[in-house]
Amino acid sequence: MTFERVIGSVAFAALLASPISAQTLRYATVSEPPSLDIQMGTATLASTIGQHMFETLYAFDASAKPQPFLATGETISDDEKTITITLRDGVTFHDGSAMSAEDVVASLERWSEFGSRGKLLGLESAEATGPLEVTLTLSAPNGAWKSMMAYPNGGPVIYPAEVASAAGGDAISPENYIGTGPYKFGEIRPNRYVELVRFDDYAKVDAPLDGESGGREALFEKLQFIPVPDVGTRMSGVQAGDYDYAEYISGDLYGLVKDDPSVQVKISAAPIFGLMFMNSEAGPLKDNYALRRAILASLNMEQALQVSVGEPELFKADGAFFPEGNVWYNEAGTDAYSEGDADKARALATEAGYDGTPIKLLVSTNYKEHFDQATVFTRQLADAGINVQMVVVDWATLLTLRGQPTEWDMFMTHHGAIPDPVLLTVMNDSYPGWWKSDEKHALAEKFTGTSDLETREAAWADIQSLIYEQVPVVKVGNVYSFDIASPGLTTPWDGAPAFPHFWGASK
Amino acid sequence: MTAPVLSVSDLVVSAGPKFDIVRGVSFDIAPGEILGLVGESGCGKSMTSLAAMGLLPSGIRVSGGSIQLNGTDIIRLAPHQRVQRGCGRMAMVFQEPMTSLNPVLRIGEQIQEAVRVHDRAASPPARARELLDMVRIPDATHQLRAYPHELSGGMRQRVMIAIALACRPAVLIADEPTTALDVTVQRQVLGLIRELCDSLDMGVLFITHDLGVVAQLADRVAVMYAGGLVETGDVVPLFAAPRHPYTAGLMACLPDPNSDDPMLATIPGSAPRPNEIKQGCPFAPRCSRVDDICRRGAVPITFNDSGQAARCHFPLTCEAPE
Amino acid sequence: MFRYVIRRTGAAILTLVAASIVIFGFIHMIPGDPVYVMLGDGATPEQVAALRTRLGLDEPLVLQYLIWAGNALQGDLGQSVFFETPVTQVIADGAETSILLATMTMVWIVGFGIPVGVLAAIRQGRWIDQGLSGLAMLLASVPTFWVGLYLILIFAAGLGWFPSSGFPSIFDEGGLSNLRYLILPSIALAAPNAALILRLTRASMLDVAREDYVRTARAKGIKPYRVVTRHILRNALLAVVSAFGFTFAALISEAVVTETVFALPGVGRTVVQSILRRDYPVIQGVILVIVCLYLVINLLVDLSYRMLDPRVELE
Amino acid sequence: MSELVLDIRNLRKVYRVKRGGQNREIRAVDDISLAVRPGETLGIVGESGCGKSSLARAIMGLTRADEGEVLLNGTNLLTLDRHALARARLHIRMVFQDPYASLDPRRSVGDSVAEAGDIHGIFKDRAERAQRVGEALDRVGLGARFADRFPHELSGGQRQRVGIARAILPEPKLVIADEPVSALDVSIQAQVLNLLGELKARLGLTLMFISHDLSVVAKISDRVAVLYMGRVVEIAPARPLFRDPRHPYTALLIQAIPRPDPSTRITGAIDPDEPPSRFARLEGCPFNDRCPRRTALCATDAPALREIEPQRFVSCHHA
Amino acid sequence: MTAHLISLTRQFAMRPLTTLGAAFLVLVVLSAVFAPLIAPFPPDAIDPVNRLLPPGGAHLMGTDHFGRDTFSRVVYGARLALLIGVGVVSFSLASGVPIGVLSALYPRLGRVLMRMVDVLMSFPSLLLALGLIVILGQGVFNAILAIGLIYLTTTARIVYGVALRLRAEPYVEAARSMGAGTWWVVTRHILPNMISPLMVQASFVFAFAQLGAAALDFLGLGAPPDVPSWGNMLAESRIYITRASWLLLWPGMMIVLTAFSLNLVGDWLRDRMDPRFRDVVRK
Repeated sequence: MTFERVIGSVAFAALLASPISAQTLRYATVSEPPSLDIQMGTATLASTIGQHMFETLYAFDASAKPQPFLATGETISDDEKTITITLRDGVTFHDGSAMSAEDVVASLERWSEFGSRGKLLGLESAEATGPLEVTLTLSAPNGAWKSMMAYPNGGPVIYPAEVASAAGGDAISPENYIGTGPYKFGEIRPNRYVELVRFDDYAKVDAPLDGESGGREALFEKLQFIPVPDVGTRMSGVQAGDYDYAEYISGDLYGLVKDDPSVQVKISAAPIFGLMFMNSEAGPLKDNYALRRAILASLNMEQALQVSVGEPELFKADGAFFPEGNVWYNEAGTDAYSEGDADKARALATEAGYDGTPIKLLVSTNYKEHFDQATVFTRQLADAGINVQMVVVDWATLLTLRGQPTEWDMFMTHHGAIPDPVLLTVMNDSYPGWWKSDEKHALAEKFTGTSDLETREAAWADIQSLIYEQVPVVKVGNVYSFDIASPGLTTPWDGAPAFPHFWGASK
Repeated sequence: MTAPVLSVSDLVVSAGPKFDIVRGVSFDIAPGEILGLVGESGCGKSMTSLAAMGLLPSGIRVSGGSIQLNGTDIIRLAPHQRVQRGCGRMAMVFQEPMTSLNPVLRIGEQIQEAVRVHDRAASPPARARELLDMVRIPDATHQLRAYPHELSGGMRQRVMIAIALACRPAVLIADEPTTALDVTVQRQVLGLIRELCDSLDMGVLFITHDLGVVAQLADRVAVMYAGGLVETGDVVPLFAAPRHPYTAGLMACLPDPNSDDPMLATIPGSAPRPNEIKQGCPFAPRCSRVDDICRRGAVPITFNDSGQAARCHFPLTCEAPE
Repeated sequence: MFRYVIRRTGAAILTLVAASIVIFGFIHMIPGDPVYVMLGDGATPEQVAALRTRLGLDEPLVLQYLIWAGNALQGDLGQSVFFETPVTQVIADGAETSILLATMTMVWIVGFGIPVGVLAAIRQGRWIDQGLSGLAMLLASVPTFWVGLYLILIFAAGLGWFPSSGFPSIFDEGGLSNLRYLILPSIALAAPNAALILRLTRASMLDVAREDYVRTARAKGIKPYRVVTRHILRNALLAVVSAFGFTFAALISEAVVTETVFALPGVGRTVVQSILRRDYPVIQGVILVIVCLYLVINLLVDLSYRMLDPRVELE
Repeated sequence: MSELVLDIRNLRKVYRVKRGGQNREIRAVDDISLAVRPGETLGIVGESGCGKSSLARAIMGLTRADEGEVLLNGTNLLTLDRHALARARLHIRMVFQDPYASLDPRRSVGDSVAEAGDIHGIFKDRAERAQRVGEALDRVGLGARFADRFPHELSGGQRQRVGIARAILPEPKLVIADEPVSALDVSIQAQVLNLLGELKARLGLTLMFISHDLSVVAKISDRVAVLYMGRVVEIAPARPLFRDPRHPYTALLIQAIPRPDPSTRITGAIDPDEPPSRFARLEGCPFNDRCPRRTALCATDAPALREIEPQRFVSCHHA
Repeated sequence: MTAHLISLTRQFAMRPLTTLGAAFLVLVVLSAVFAPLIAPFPPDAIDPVNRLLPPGGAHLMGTDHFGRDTFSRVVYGARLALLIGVGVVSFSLASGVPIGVLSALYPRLGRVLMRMVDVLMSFPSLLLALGLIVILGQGVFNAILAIGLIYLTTTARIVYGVALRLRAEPYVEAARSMGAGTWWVVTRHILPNMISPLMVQASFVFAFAQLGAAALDFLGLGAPPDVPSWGNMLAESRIYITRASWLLLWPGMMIVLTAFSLNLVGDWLRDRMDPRFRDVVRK
């Protein structure tokens, strides 16, 4: 027997010998998940996995509108500072105990005290005003409160009161991953997988599934989230049937999979977008808005997106911070977006008194898109006579360095889809870049001071214009990442949500 | 005269085209006879012996002549092929007792291995003990379990001889077997070889650079210079009256503590390397009796009455009248 | 023998202590802060400070080292900052993959490198030797990840004979058939090392073949095959065995890359990931364990060498 | 009595090795006292491991002696500081055994010959250096033209001549020749021995000649010291020693020399009788095991070296 | 001299593969030196429209995902390969030789130094390099240091072995018997006689430095990714392996061929070398 035939038959026999269970969903993740304590961290992967275990009082429906979920409804006082929420009856935690108002109060208190997103709510107090009734008091009206309550990323998921109060500001450890979701925690094996198993006593909402809201149903016995950092490997793994679902497939691979019958392509419904922050605290860009506009004018986002993403279906050079169709979408200020005009930029730079001082652009290699975009920008800026030096570091170092104002002038990052502009990082004064001009503060006050949607929309449009005027950050463009799934996998959604969820999914 | 067990004639060994290391060497060895092959380093004596054993290193080969063991031509046969063809009764002892035994195998294993190859009838352990007794190693049973590094040089050389005897050799080739040993030990090993030669009636080709050893051990002597034999003869007449100037020169070089002359006789210059040998007599450049004829053409062999052969145009005549 | 083991073990422990100081010192020189990485984008300085205190990163370095070393002696390598599980568990989780990978790789190395090296040596100078030696040198000149990528391209993506990546435990579904996941990675990993062993085997075979005692063996009239197996190979393997410690170190290094390419849940990838995540305790623990293992393997290699070679006295 | 060139007093060099878990001693040089007079050749002879090379190395300071004195013209070399010792080495030179390995393959003959002078800066200028090197090479019969050659271009005999030229260039008080001819062929050996004899006569060289070959030593030496297991067993003028050895070991040694004389044939085997292990015997005569004349006394008391007649010293109870 | 040249030529003729290897190395050096003349495009010229073009046409080896000309980048990559090689070799020799020589000359110091070398050697080499990079930060110079440190240990070991042997050489003994000091022995005898083993070691270090640098680049911790190095090209192109596999082919081939050629030349040097040192230099 020839060598090839031996190898071939061994491999074939081996393949036959390993049926992959139809009861397990194998999800190839881009990396190892950090802590799944959703309240504390904003890591995407933690939300993707955690949302199957932990649930929020509200949940977005298919049209991105918050709907009651663990709650059944609420009443709001006239001054918009007091909110009374009634809870759904019969919800049980994975440890068998019933969810009560105390659990909700403890969870919300922890979230608002320690959670990075929770602080933005401005919760003054939460009280159990009945076995299934919670009353929240806000320090100021917050128009975004319900969205914030529904947003699973760094959001107010409900833990048992003991767990929430015992953990305080620390991350909850895996043995205390107790939630109300359709799946409960199984085990974490580092570098191998995180496993969730079906929660048989799940209290399903008695309504059809609608986006994230409605009746969630666990059709798989287990969910396994398997870290597969190499994108090629994630893709070939799905093609070979090793995984049912793989997230974050590189844009450049789109051409290979879009017509491949062995995979289904799930383009993201929620674009992420690249951001290049400018340093408002120190350095040559500190308050030189003119120079910043010169930089903006030299950038051609089409090129950057083409290089970093590749497939035209997967990106859109759009200056608006929210995608078209979203309530927050507007075009204010976006004329200045992606001009790619080297001459204009050069003129602006001269006008701004730019003397050729090197501008340090901090970028990490861990995200290929950041690096690709930075490379293109560097080249475009050089064409406009603006001297940019790339400082290439790994992501961990970048996170450290960007906290030190003297170490950088610009840095590359990206931003995920969010339900409300208040969650934009650039809106946070303490986020590296430290944009806190008076104009910003004035507009921000207008924006958060009311829950009237129209007023808030208008204020947001002004903020967006201000961003294009003071350029604290440059938006690169919308990137529609795509995931792939095995052909047999059916999901209740077409476009992949920001945090793909698998209740109601089967294969 | 008995028939020779080993007969080498016109042996030529080459390391390449026009690069002869051994140039037409001929000699016979009779059973029970020790032939001393003597010469300085690089004269080709070791290559002659390796050619006879079929152990020439790669790149060096026999390019002419014949080697016959009991009348069978064994030229170009490696030892194991000789065993297969039933003409393997020839063995060799090498110069370096320190490196010639496999360091990771016990003495007994190494001897038994040789026994198994040659002597299927014998019980290897018994035969191994017998062989050790033959080479007079005391406490044979214990020594069989020893590793080579646990033995002294003299003992190792005895083990080497025991291994050689395993094939009940008709001819034993000993290539400078005592050069690495101290004189007192050398004497013992030489005595052993003499005794075994006599008792087993083997022919021995004893290779050495030491004229003293040859004089005391060999029955006949062959003197080699620059790849060829210059003189052969029985040991007594040869030492009494060497005929070739080189042989005579060598003898004169030996320091004689009993002589009063503070100076030693010398042979000027040094031996040519194989690739430097020119036409004519290779010793001509160093010879005190050289004449034009020596630098041209082949040199004839001449014999005297006692059968002493010399390859010289002007052999030394005996002082005694002919 | 016993004294020798004691002495060598003592030396190994000294090395280990020195190495542990190096490991500890190095890692604390690394810029970048695990706390930031852990807490993510929106961390506040208070959170950072709190976490740092909790991890003991505020203590003086010497104290931190002593605590760490003391705990390590008791088998406690600390908590992974990232996974929030004991480091020992993180290592144990990667151990299965890495051990199986190393074992399979060694099988290729020994099964391919030594016989082929022997073949090349006994055919020294012939075309087969020149071909094999050339091939060996070529393999030794190829980056493992490059081989890995092309193996994936050809045998996984192209022919589909083997899975491209990952490795489910053999204790999970699929059982031993899961070993097929390791075939390509182990081949990629074995290639350069097998090439080195091949060259080493060939070279030491040729060296030994020049030894006087091999000539003695031939003079005995032993068949060439027996001369090779009994006299040459056995002595030549001594040199090869002593190279296994070195091979092991090379394996670990290259496993780091190989496990990354093939997305294997092994210790090597854990290290790389942990370096990127600044997960100090995991880096420290893994490297300490690797160094320990290296020292133990070297000790075993030395001991077996000494047992195979009677010339060396065990004292 | 003329002043001694070299006076070795109670020199001792012990190597300690671990064997089987025990510390064992090898007494390489065991309480040796020897003197070399100006212009004489002192031969040192003995079998391998008898300590003759250790003795040379200890005198040269290549290994550190454990005890004793090495007086060169009255100065104890063993107590000199580094610089003084370095300079003293100009006066005491060595010829090595292996003519192939003792010349640096990357240095020309001239550089090798001049090396001692270069080290100590004894040449005023390049011209003097070239002249001195030329002279030295002339003296050993090579000629100044060899100065530019490299060792690989020379034959063994020529290299050993270079070795000798190197030793005599600084005009030393003493030359120690450690087995200078044992690696050479007989015909070349005679040339080198003659050269040494010639230099001795012409330059008044004082020589310590070390060899395992008693016939060579006896030929070239004025006096001979026989070493056994790190001790001197007999010292005597060469000819008397050779003709009439008084120590049984010397007799054994002389008897074992293969003579180019077919009348003294080897006729049969002798049972093995080898030098004992090099580990020190703690008591008795070191030759006790092999000695044909041994008595009970020999097993317990080590004999001292005593003068049994003028100029003849023997360390044997029964001499 | 001519005779030397002729014999050299003959030796090369005997080993055609080595000759090819040497020729390839000359080619690499030439491309490094004359990169601007050879490369048809600047190595960093971006042309997103013409990205991922297959080989052919204006782009001999195709283009990468930035639309940069792969051939030009391969040519410029030779510069970094050379820089890394020369840097690592210099560093490892400059540090390994003194350590090895000193250890051999002063056994007491040697025990300490060699123990330290042992400690370094007990770390898997790539992890050691990774660790250093993470401490020192990313950059060509730091990559050289990190890889150089790995080969410092092997070089020190080899130098130690060679120096030990040389120290015991009779001619060194002879010099010491003349009162030569350590400095004299080292500069006149030990170092000159160490040249050939060092050359062999240097060629192997040069070869393995290529592989080490490629591995670092591949893990994203080698030369900054904007530098056109072969390893970076591999790292960048790796996700296009199924779509544009030629992108991995060219730089990969360059790394393999460079390392292979260096190994061939090193082998040839070693075979020419004094056999006494062969087993020291062979690892």
